[in-house]
This record gives sequence, structure tokens and C-alpha cells, in this order.
Amino acid sequence: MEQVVFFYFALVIAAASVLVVALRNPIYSALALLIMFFHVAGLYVTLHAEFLAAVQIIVYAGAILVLYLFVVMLLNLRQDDRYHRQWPMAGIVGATLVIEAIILTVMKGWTSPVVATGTETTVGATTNAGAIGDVLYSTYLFPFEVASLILLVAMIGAIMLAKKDIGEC
Amino acid sequence: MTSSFPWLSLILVLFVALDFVLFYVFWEAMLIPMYLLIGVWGGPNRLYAAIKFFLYTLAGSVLLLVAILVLYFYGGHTFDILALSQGTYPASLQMWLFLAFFAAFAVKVPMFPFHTWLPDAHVEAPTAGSVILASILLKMGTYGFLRFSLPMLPDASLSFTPLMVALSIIAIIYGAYMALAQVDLKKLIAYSSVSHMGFVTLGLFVLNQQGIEGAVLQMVNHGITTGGLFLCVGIIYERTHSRLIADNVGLATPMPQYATLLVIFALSSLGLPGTNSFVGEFLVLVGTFLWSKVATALASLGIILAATYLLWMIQRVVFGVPSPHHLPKLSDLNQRELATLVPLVVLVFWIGLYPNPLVSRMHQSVTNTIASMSRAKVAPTASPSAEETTESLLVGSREPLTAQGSSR
Amino acid sequence: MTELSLRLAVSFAQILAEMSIVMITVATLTYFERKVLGWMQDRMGPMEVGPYGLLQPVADGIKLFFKEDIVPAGANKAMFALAPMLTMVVSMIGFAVIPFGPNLTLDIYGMTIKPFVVADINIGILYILAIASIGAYGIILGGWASNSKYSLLGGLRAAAQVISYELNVGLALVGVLMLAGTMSLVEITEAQSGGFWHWFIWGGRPDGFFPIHTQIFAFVVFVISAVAETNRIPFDLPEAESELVAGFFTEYSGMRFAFFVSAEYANMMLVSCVASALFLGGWNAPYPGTIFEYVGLEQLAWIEHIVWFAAKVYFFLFMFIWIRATLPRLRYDQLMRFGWKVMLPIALANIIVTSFTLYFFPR
Amino acid sequence: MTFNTWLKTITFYEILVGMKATMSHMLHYRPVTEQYPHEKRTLPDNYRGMLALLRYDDGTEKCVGCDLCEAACPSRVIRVVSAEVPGEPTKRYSKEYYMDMTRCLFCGLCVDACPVDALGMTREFEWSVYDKRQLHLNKEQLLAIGDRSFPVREKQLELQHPNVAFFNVAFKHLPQKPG
Amino acid sequence: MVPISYYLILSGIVFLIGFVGVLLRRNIIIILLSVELMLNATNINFVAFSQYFHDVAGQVFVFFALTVAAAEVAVGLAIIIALYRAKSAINIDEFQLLKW
Amino acid sequence: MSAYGADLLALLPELIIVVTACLVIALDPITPASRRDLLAWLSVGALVICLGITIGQINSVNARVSAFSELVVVDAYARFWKILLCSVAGLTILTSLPYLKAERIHLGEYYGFILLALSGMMVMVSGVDLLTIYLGTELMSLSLYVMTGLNRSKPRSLEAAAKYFVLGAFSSGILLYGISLLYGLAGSTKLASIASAIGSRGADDPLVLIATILVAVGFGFKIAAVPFHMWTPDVYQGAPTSVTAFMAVAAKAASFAAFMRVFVEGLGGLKADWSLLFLLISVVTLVLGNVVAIVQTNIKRMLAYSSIAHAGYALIGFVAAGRGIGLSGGTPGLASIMIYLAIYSFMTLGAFAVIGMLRKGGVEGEEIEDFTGLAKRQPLAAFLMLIFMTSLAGIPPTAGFIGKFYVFMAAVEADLAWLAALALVFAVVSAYYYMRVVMVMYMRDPSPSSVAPPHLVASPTLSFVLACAVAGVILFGLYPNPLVSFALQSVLTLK
Repeated sequence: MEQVVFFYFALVIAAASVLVVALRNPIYSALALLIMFFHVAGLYVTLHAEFLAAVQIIVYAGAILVLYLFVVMLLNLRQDDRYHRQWPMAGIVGATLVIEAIILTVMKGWTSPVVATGTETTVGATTNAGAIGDVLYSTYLFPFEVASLILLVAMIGAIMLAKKDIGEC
Repeated sequence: MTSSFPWLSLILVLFVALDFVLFYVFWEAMLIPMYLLIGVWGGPNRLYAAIKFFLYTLAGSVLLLVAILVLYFYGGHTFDILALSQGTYPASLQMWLFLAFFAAFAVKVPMFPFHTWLPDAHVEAPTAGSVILASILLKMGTYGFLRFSLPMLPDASLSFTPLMVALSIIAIIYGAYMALAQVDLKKLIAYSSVSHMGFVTLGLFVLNQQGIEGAVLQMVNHGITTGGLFLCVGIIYERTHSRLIADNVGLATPMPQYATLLVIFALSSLGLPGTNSFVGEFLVLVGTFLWSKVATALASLGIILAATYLLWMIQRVVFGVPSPHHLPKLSDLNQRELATLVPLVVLVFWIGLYPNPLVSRMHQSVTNTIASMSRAKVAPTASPSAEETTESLLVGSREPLTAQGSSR
Repeated sequence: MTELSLRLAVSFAQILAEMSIVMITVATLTYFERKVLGWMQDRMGPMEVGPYGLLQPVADGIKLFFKEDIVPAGANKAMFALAPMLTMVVSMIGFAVIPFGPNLTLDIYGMTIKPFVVADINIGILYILAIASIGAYGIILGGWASNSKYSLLGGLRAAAQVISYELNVGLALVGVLMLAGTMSLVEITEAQSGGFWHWFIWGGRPDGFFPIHTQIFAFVVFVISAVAETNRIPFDLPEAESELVAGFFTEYSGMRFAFFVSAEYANMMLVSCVASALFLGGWNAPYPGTIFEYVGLEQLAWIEHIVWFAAKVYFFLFMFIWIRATLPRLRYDQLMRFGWKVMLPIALANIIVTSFTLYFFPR
Repeated sequence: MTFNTWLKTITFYEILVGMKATMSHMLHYRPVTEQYPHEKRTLPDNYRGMLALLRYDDGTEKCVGCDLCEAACPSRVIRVVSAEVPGEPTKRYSKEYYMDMTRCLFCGLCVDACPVDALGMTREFEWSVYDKRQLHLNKEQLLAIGDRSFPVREKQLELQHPNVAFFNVAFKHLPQKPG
Repeated sequence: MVPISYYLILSGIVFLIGFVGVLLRRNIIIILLSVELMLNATNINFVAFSQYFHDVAGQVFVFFALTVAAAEVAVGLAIIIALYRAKSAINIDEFQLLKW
Repeated sequence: MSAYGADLLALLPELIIVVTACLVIALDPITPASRRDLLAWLSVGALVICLGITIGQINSVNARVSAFSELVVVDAYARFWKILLCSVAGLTILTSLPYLKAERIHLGEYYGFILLALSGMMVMVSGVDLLTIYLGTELMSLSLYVMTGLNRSKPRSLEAAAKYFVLGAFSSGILLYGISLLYGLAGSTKLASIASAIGSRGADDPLVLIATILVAVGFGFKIAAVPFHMWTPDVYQGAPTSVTAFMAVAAKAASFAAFMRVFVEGLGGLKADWSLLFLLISVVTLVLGNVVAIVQTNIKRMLAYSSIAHAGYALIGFVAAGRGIGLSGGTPGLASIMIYLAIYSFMTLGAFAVIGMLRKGGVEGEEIEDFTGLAKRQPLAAFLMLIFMTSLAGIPPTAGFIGKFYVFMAAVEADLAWLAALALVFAVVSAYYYMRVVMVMYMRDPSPSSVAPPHLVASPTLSFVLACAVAGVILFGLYPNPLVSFALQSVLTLK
């Protein structure tokens, strides 16, 4: 059952990813990406990461992709039926990575990893969101602050760049 | 222009440096002022000449740095030239190091295949630049051979001797032959420089007392004589604004003092007995004779050719009828020019007639050099410290580099 | 397998019931909106179809159902068809986590079923936010796919507005989350039991009345942002009739139009449910316990709870209409400035103040 | 900004006042709506409704086919095809008379222009139809409207209008009253 | 139980598609969408490993990656809009002032 | 609150910088345009204080001090970079002051962004968890994207920002994927546990190799190593000059710092593998950077390729470190990178300051041709440029030589004499294009067509920056011992 669910999600994710790259219309690409985001969120739910699933939808689908659509519409982009001239390069890179992946799975696969025995909080004690919240404000306080700075930079930077009239000295 | 000279004078440090890195630093530091000297105050084609000079010399010397670093690790983690001279190195390593040294020094000398920058640089450089180039910079190369190649890499030097001698003789004959064809005074002297420096390298690599002493003496002589010649060309250039032989004919009448001095320097350059070059070249040829008679014969050819092109030059420049439109400009030497040239003339005759003070001073060090070479030949792995280093290299447990180790 | 199918059946029944409740409410809402607007404007509202116009929603539905479905030339057909469906579906599935009544559990064949909430998931609020954020897609796509300037402008405005105000909605809820310490709507509502002053709008502590944790500012921010989020007057910039004809659904007709409209009403209902559950104590009565319990009919207490919940929701819905009857539409820059420069700082300040009060006066 | 205005701003005072106003209207519910199909308001005397062609009381049409109404109409509503009365070369009547009511703006200029008062404006206004071709009225329909809107006609056409005598030299061969 | 390698392969495929998309497409928006694909592939990895190790650190990393992605998008789209105002083009090979 | 007291104290410099950045951004709207200088001086003041604190920490703290549950450390290694980065940021601000005014983009936020970027870099250099390193990288990159597009009136600036952004996002995606694989290997993103996991799994696991390659590629973009360099010339050319200077110097240094820490502390077990990889990369970088720089006519573009080439030189030190034998065998290699980058910072900053100064004179001083006859117009500026170019070419007695010297020494020690020789040959190639600038300045007369080139007046701040840069180049060239010993001591804390 779990495998069936996984394969459904995986199939849709992969197909949607291909569509994102292959479709000519940016709007269609964005919508394919939306489908992909939903299925990734579904995958998270099967992995018992409900918090991330919700955040995935809220942030990726609700904010990031809406922004993309907004910009696509603002700039009123229609068809884009041209590809870059980098077919050979992309082909080579892609083929190399595919071969690598095949080697990876066939030759060695995933051997038993080292199970972490650190001081990390483990999932299960409380709810998923609770667990993440706990570590976010204790163990990961410092990255949290750095992330807030990143958002500050993004906010001010976006305003500075997109503002129509800029104050000059 | 004046700002370049203090910087250039730092070259002197190069000749007294006992630290290899210090040597290298000053070796390279000379490049920029010389580059500017040629490039800023030079002739019409100065940009080409400057960049050619710069790239040739730099390209040669970078390999020197690698060689120095390799020596550092094989010679007991030190940059002390004396200590490194004591060390012994595996033969194959010596070959590589010698080639690296060769690239640096041969460009500077310049030896035969690497000499093409020299005529360009000389022609385009201002007089002062030419003088410094000829008198000092070229000696850096031969000094390098004498100071590093011979004592540090005796086995390689020995193996490369035939090649070096061959190159030297080619330089002697080729330089002289090219000088014959020149119509530009400066280019003529530049090619004669190539030829004369060939004598120096020839003397160095015959690896005996006479040869090396002659080479060292010839280094000094070349500085004096060629410097004098370049000064003479500069003086005439200031007056007629031309360095072409065809433009400067018949100077004996309007400029008798100048003509006299020019003739003296030219004769010195072709090695007339009684002048300084004769002593040097003679010693070199004696040394060469001990090594190979054929080589001596071929090298002597250079002297004959030198006589040809120099005398021919004298004939054209000093004698004949001066062109009328140049005549008003041809005033004889003034006090300053005399004060510059006369000491050189004094030196020409002093060394030519009484070279003993110089030769006796260099005698001991040349002996030491030769002795260190023979020591190496006898006992390839004599130094215990060197042995330990090699051992540790082979085993592969090197001690970490510390701050003290890297400081000079 | 039987258990699974049974569970599916139960869930299906719950969903069906909830959907019909929502749809019926939406239908009545369309009626009441017109009626109330009429009353407030000294009119009568619909009076023709049925007694006092009561069958008007049915008539509207039939009319829209039989109307010609027009797809504009140059429209992107697939997207044009997709947009209303997306909007509709999104507005419907949000109700899954809303507790309509008390947290009872029924045991049927060994299964535990919560009859008044379809899915009590522990990230209920995040779920609601996620769903609300997807709602913008239908609008944006509808606006884009219509190949019409009005629609495109409406879609653009909707995108900007939804993003701006969704932030405020999310931040306004944070104070409540901190007070409740959970993200499940059921548990949040339960935490507000015990009477009027225990509702999170006042934030009274269980040990007595002292509304230091009051969330009234968050409540105001939430309500205003919710109005904006549902594109209602005075924030109906995306569908401004007088400027953009009807904004993103200018080109829609028939059932697709109906979808958009009913989705808007469903959204109104959803935010009303969330507001009552989070700020006004959900199904809790404004007095401790229930009257039925005092009378001795504990089994029927849920009826009272549901009535209270419905009352609160309908109060909000009424307020939506009330506001519509009162206020004119904002200008676009006013809307943005209000959202970013007024609502956002208030919401942020509320979070800070709440966290401080919670730190010094823990619940 | 005084404290008072500040306070009003943060408490949304003006908005609350407005909401109070709407609420008070709702609570004091006095609708001004008239349930139109069921109760109809009285029309004013000078109401300008549907156009109609009139007759004399002996059933003769008043229209003499002079085309002045057609010329006066700003919306080109009217089309008149006039013809001689058979056998009486000096007399004319409107053989065909069309009005496209979809275009009419009920200005009344045609009525003013009519030299014989053959046009009248009725008080009919409920003319919504499903097919707008039905609003392209011909002479019979217009006369019918006139008949039902003005059942009482003037008695003597000679006395009716000074112009009539000028236009209608004799009355013997006028078209007969229908049926 | 789904083996962890399945997740790994899935994320590898998605990453690859995103990678190829970046190289292949010329529309800057689609390039950025492809970058989002790459980031999502990463997140799948993290969540899968996090579940595998019963360790919440991976999920925290995803949380931060999401934050960064959002910030990047904000800045990137601002740049694109500013650029579009200046140039009316968003295909990368239409930027001719600088050699690509 | 008190629980984090010690942690906060350890990260006091970062805190000060972040607080100042916020302060600058907050004060900017209420500062009149004529008084914006004050914001710059505020930033510089904060940097000076930070510098003081960081230097003060050297004596008081000699061990690794972990902070915030071992996500960041304060050790001598981090402190070395922090001192360097703080100085560079301060000098950049002083350079920007006249430049931004001349470009008419004197915005208060600019200083805030520099400080924020700096704080990102400081997080990078002190992070020992891939999470903090990643976040620091992103903080730095985002600030730089914005700063690149600062000059919005010029499409070139925006194009540069767009390119930088696209490739930056791409590279961070790759880096993140590598990090996720490493997390999968070790079950933690801490460098220490990654090291131990690699130790227990062995280096021949293909997954380990793929993760390593991906991380290396991600960092390769940041340090502009070939073949991940394509953004560099465009971005350097398009960005405002002061931003370019900051990018070329501080961003590269910080990226290298994080790069070294990740590969030495985390992936040290794979030394043999990655040193081979970097060997290839460094050779390609050297060749391409130096050869392509020759044909450039724009000096910023030329310096961009030169910066690529310099990354190649620094990578040699890295290869040498990877080849190092024994526990601390890589020490000289790593120290040589630190020395190299410190010196590189001074000379590049100086070069860009001169370019920025030319802009101030009203000359669009970006084409190499614009420097024609500078020696005649501005002997001092030309002389300074000469010194910087000489140093970049690595000719003694300037500091550039010292940098190369230690790198090559490390290379030779690691039996890579051929690599050193190759690099030196390309140093000669590089000398060609550096000397071309000198040639243009000194050996060409100012073109008569240009109407009376304005007399350049260096503002006091710019003079100070130039003085610092020249002092650095000359002092470290003549007496590098303090720097060398500092680097050697610092690198020892890198486990």
C-alpha cells in the first residue's frame, strides 16, 4: 500500500517535473510545478512530516509560485517556444548523471547508514510541528536568526530593485 | 627617469645576497624599473621592446622560483645559499634543476636561442638604460651560473658542459656575424654583446681555473667596454638624433676627442692586447684549450669577426667626410661627458696592463668553486644532513612547515 | 479491508454532510445578502420567487445552470475551464478541519469517529492557511486565461492582494496559537471553554478574569484581512464592478460564473468559521457549560454547542454584509498601504506583546 | 494630530458611525420599494409612452402621409410610404407606416411635427418582448394601439384642425373604416 | 516500507530534470522554476533521510531551505521586473550588453 | 536569556555588525540625503569596533569555542578571516563613499547591505555545520545580488544582477543537493559527524563521491573556478565598481574559507579524491583565466578573469593541502591559501579603488584605453596602479610575490613541482596583461582628441584606502612574517 502511494506520488512528481522544463508556456510550466509541489507535499505526509507538507504548500504554492505567476502576468509573457542552444551540453551532463545514478543504484545502492546518535531531538515525542518548533528555538536558534536576516535582505533588496523611483543623492 | 635609478640600484643587493629568496626577489624586482626605463623613455618601437624584454626575462625566471623551492625542500629546509651549495642532490633532480636555472640565467645572459630580446631592448632603450642593461643586468645571468649552477649542481653542470659550450660558441660566432650586418650602431654593439657574453659562458663551462677566472674577468671587462661604447653611441645620438652608421660619418674632424675614445673602446672590445678584454678573452681561450682544441679554434673565430665588424665600424664612423647638415651639431665632448668616459678608459688600460689585483682576488673563490664541484663528484651523498633529508623524503614523513622554517 | 472501507464510507458521509451544509449556507447566504443589503438600503430585496423571495437562490441556480457557456475568443480554454473548478474545490476542502460542534467521539464497530469534524489534524491552522493560499490560483488563472484586459488586471490585483493580506491573516493567528499551544482547531476551541471571558478575543485566564492576553487586536486584523482575502467590499479590487466590470470573472458566464460566486461565499463562510473557532470560542457558549447540562440533558448538549457555533458564524457573515452595505471601495494604493503599513505592524506588535505577556503571566 | 483624532482613527470611529447608520436603517425598516407588477404607480399626465396612430371618430385615419414625422424623427424610427387615394388625385394617405420601436427614444418630436395630429403618445410602457422584431410595428398595430389608448375620438374631423380642410379637399373617397 | 533508495532515486531524477532545465531553457522565469525543481529534489532527500534517521534535523534543514528559496525568489523576481522595465526582454540571450 | 550569554559573547562581532546594519537601514529614511555620509561612518565605526574585538579575542581565546549547540565556532581560523573580512568591508565602504556619489546612487541601504553581506560571510567562516555555512552563503549571495543591481538606471547593472542571480541560485541548488546527500550519509550536517561517517563508510562509496563533487561544484561557483566561472566577467563588469571590489575580494575570501573548512574538517577523509579533482580544476582555471584575460579591453572584465586565475592559484594551495601527508600535513597548503587571499584582497581592492577614482573624475574609467597617459595626468594614481598591477602579476618586491611564493612552496612540498612550474608559466602570461595596463598608463600619450581630461582629486577616504592597500602590498611584500605566522597559527585550529 505504501509503495503504491509512493509510486503514485513519484510518478506524478517526475512527470510534472518534466513538464515544467518541457512546456513552452511559462504559465503551464508554473502550473506543472504547482502539481509537483502538491505531490511533494503528499510525499512529506507519507513521511510523517506534516508540518513541512503544510509549509511546502503555504510557502511554495501559496507564495513563491503565486509570485512567479504574478510576474509572468505582469510582464504579459505569452509563448516562448525557443530552447537554449545547449542541447549537447545538457545531453552530456544529463547522460553522465543518469549513468552515475544507475551505477549508484545498481552497484551499491543504499547500504545501511550510520544512525545518528547525537543530541538531536527525535521525532515522535510530540507532534511533528511541535518537534520542529522545539529545536528551531533551541538547537537551531542561530540559523533561525540568520534566516531572518536573509529575509530582511530579500525584503529590502526586492523593494530597492523594483521600486519605480529611486531616491538619488 | 630618475625615480627608476634608486630602485635599480637595489640590484647590487642581488650580488651580495646569501639568501636564495632574497636573491630571487631582487632578481625579479629589477624587471619593473627596467621595463619602465625602456618603455617610457625609449625609442619609437619601445612598447614592443619593453614587453618583449619583460616577458622573456620573467618567463625565464619563474622557473628559477620553482627550482629554488625544490632546492628548499631537498636541501634541508633552508634558503641559505652557502648551505645549499654544500648539499648534494640526486642526479636526475640536478638535471631538472639545472634546466630551470638555465632557463632563467640563459635568458638573462643572453645565451644563443634566448637572445632575441637583447637587440630590441638595447635599440629602444635610452642610453642610460642600455648601459645598465649591458653592464649590470647581463651579468646577473652569468653570476647566477657561477653562483648556483656550478656549485649546487656539479653533476648536471658537468653533463651539460658540451651543450653549454656549443651554445656559447654559437653565440660568439652568430653574434659577431649578426653584428657585421648591422647598420645601426646600437644594434651592432648589442650583437657584439651577445658575442662577448658567449665568451663569458664559454669560460664558465669549461670548468677549470683559467676558464672561470677569465669569465669573471670578462664580465667586468664587458661591463666597462660595452658600457663605454653605449655611452659613445648615446653621445652621438644626442647630437645627430640618429644611430645609423650612415648618418654619423667622419667624426674625427669635428669631434677629435670623441673619435679617440670611441676607437679606444672599440679596440678594447675586439680584444687588442694591452686592453682589458684581451686579458679576459685570453684566459677564457686558455681554459677552453684545456677542454677542447676545436672549441678554442671556433671561439677564436669570434675574435676575428669582432675585429672585422668593429674596425669596419670605426672606419665608417670616424673617418670619411661628415654630412654637411650634421656638421653644425657635431660639437666635441663637454666636461660632463669627458668625466664619464675617461674613468672607463683608465679602467680599460689598467686591467689590460695590470690585471693582477683583480685576478688574485678572484683566485680563491674560483678555487673554492672548483673544489666544491669536485667534492660533489667524489662523494655524492657526503653530507649527513642532506642524506637525512633525502631519506625523509623517500619515507614520506615530512615535518610540518613552521613559521620559523619559512622565514627568511 | 472492511475497516478501511467503513472508514472511507464514514468519511464520505461526513464530507457529504459538510458539503451540503456549506452549499446550503452559501445558497441562503446569497439570498440573505441581497435581503440584508436591501433592508439596510431601505429596499425589500428579492420578493418575487416564492414567499418573500425565498426560492430566489434556487431560481438563480437554475438560471445559471441553463445559461449559455461562453468561452471568449483567444482564451486559454483549458485554464479557462480549470480556474473556476480550482477555486471551488479549494474553498470547499478548507472546511475539513473546522469543528462544527463539540469534540465528541463515537465508537462505531471499534472505530473512533469525531462526528463534527471531518479531519482533526494537528496542523489544522496551517492546513487552513495552505488552502487559503491556493485559493489565489483560481483567481489568477481565471484572470489570465480570459484573454481580457479587465480580467488580467483583476487577476493581478488578486494576486497582490491575496499575498499581502494572507501574511496578515497568518500573523494574526500566531497570538492565538501561542495561547492555545496547539495548531489543531479542535484543541484551540476546547482551550476557550469556560465562558465569554475565556475566549481568545479576551484571553482571560482559567483562574479568573484578567484579560491580559487579549487578542482583540489580532481579531481586528484577522477580520479585516479576511475581508480582503475573500475579495469582499471594501477590498473588492479584483472584481471591482465599476472599474474592471467584474474583474477576474468578467468573461465568465453560466455555471463557471456560479462556481466563482459560490466559492467566494464559501470562503466567507470559511473565514467566519475560523474566526469564531479561534477568537470567539467556537462552539462554546458565552457562559460556562451549557443550559442542557443544567437541565440534565447532557446527551443533547451538542445541539446547544452547534447552535452557538452557527450563531457566531452567522454573526460574522452578517458582518460581511453589513460592511458591504456601509463602506465604499478602497483605492488600490490605499489597500496596499493599509495592508503593509497598518495591519502588518499591528499583527507583529501583537505577537511580541502576547509573547511577553505569556512569558510573564503564563496561562 | 490631536489625541482625539488619533483615538478616532485607531478605533475606526468613522467606520463605526457609518455602520451604525446602515444598521439603524435596517432596524427602522421602511422600504421605499414598490412591488411593481403587483402595485403600479400612477403615471403623470404628461407621460410619454408608446406611440400610436389615431383615427377620426368615423374611423378614418388621420394620417395624410405627409412624411413630416419621418423627417422630424431624430432616431429614424419612422418610415412612411404615402400614396394617393385611388381616384382622388389630390388626396394622399399613408399606404404603409412603420415604426421601429427598438430605436425610439420617446422624445415626442414626431407628435409635435404632425400637421394633422395623427400621432399620439399613449401611456403604455410595458412593451418588453422576447423577440425584438416584434417591436417593428406596422400601421395596423399602431392604429390598434391608438384605438385602445384613445377610445374616445373627436367628433367631427372638419372641426378638428384648421389644416385638415387644407389637406383634405373632399372626404368622399376616404378609405373605409375597417371591417 | 518504502526503501530509502527509492526516495533517493526520485530526488535524483527531479534534480536532474531541474539541472537540465536550467541549461536548456532561455526564458529566465522557467530557468528559475527549474531551480525550484532542484531545491525540491533536495528537500525530498532531506525529509526522506530525516524520517529514516528519526532525526528532526533534516526537516529543520528543509524549513531553512524553504525560507531561503522564498527570499531568493523575492530578490530574483525584483531583478527580473527591474530588468524588464529597462529592457523589455527576459530571455537570457537577449541581454547583449554583457557577453553571456 | 542567560542560557545564551556565553554564545552571544563569542559572537559579539557578528552581533555588532548585524545591529549596525539594521540601524543603518532604519536610519536611512530619516537621514537627509546630504548627511548620508554619517551612515557610512557609522558602519565603519562598527567595523572598527568589531575588528578590535576580534583581534582582542585572539589572546583571550585560543581554543575552539563552540557556540549555539556547536553550529558555529570561534577559533583562530575563523578569526583570521573575520579580521580580513572586516578590514575589507571597511575599506570598501570608504571606497564607495566618493564612488557612489559620483554614480548618483548614494543610498543608505548600500552600507546596510555591505554589513549584512559581511555578517553572512562571518557566519560562513565560523560555521561548522553545513546548515550555518549554507545560510551564511545565502545571506552573502543575496546581499550581493541586490548590490550588483544597485545601479538601476543602467541596464548593464541589472543584467549583471540577473546573471549573477540565476547562476547563484543554480549553484546554491547544486550545493544544497550535495549537502542533502552528505546528511544522508552522516545523519547530521555537522562537519565532525560527516567526517566520522566518511571515516566509517570508506571513501570509495559512490554516494560520497557524488556528494563531494556536488558540494565542490557549488563552492566552485562561488569562488569562480573554471568551469563554473561564466558569471564572473559579466557580473564584475556590470556591477558598480565598489561592489565589484567587495565581491571580488570579500566574497571570494569567505567562500574559500568555508570551502576549506568543509573539505578539510568534513571531507578530510577524501583528501586523495578531492585533491585530484581540484588539481584538474586549478589547472583549467589557471589556463583559462589567464589566457582569456589577455584579450579583454575592459579593465573590470580583465580583473574578473584575473580573479578567476587567482582562484586557480589559491586552489593550488588546496591541492597541496590535499596531498599533505599525516595529521597536519596539509597545513602549509591551507596557510598558503590564507596568505594568498589576504594579499590578493589588498591588491585587488587597491586596483578597484583606482578604477573607482577614475570614475569620479568624470572619465568612464573602465576601458583599458581610458588609462592612456595616466602617468602624465596623474603620476601618483598611475604609480599606485603600477604597484597593484605588479603585485597582481606576482613580481617582487610586492606582496603578490609572497602570496605566490607560499602557494608554490606548498605545491613543491607536495611533490607538485610541475604544477608550480605550470602555474608560474601562466604567471608570465598574466604579467603580459597586467603590464599592458602599465604600458598604457606610462608609455602612451594621452590622446589629443579627449578634451582636457579632468584633474582627478582623490577624496580623503579614497586616499586612505589607497594608502592602506599600498601599505599592505608593500609591507607584506617586504616583511611578510607577521602575516605568515598568523596564518600558520590560525590554520592549526582547523581540525
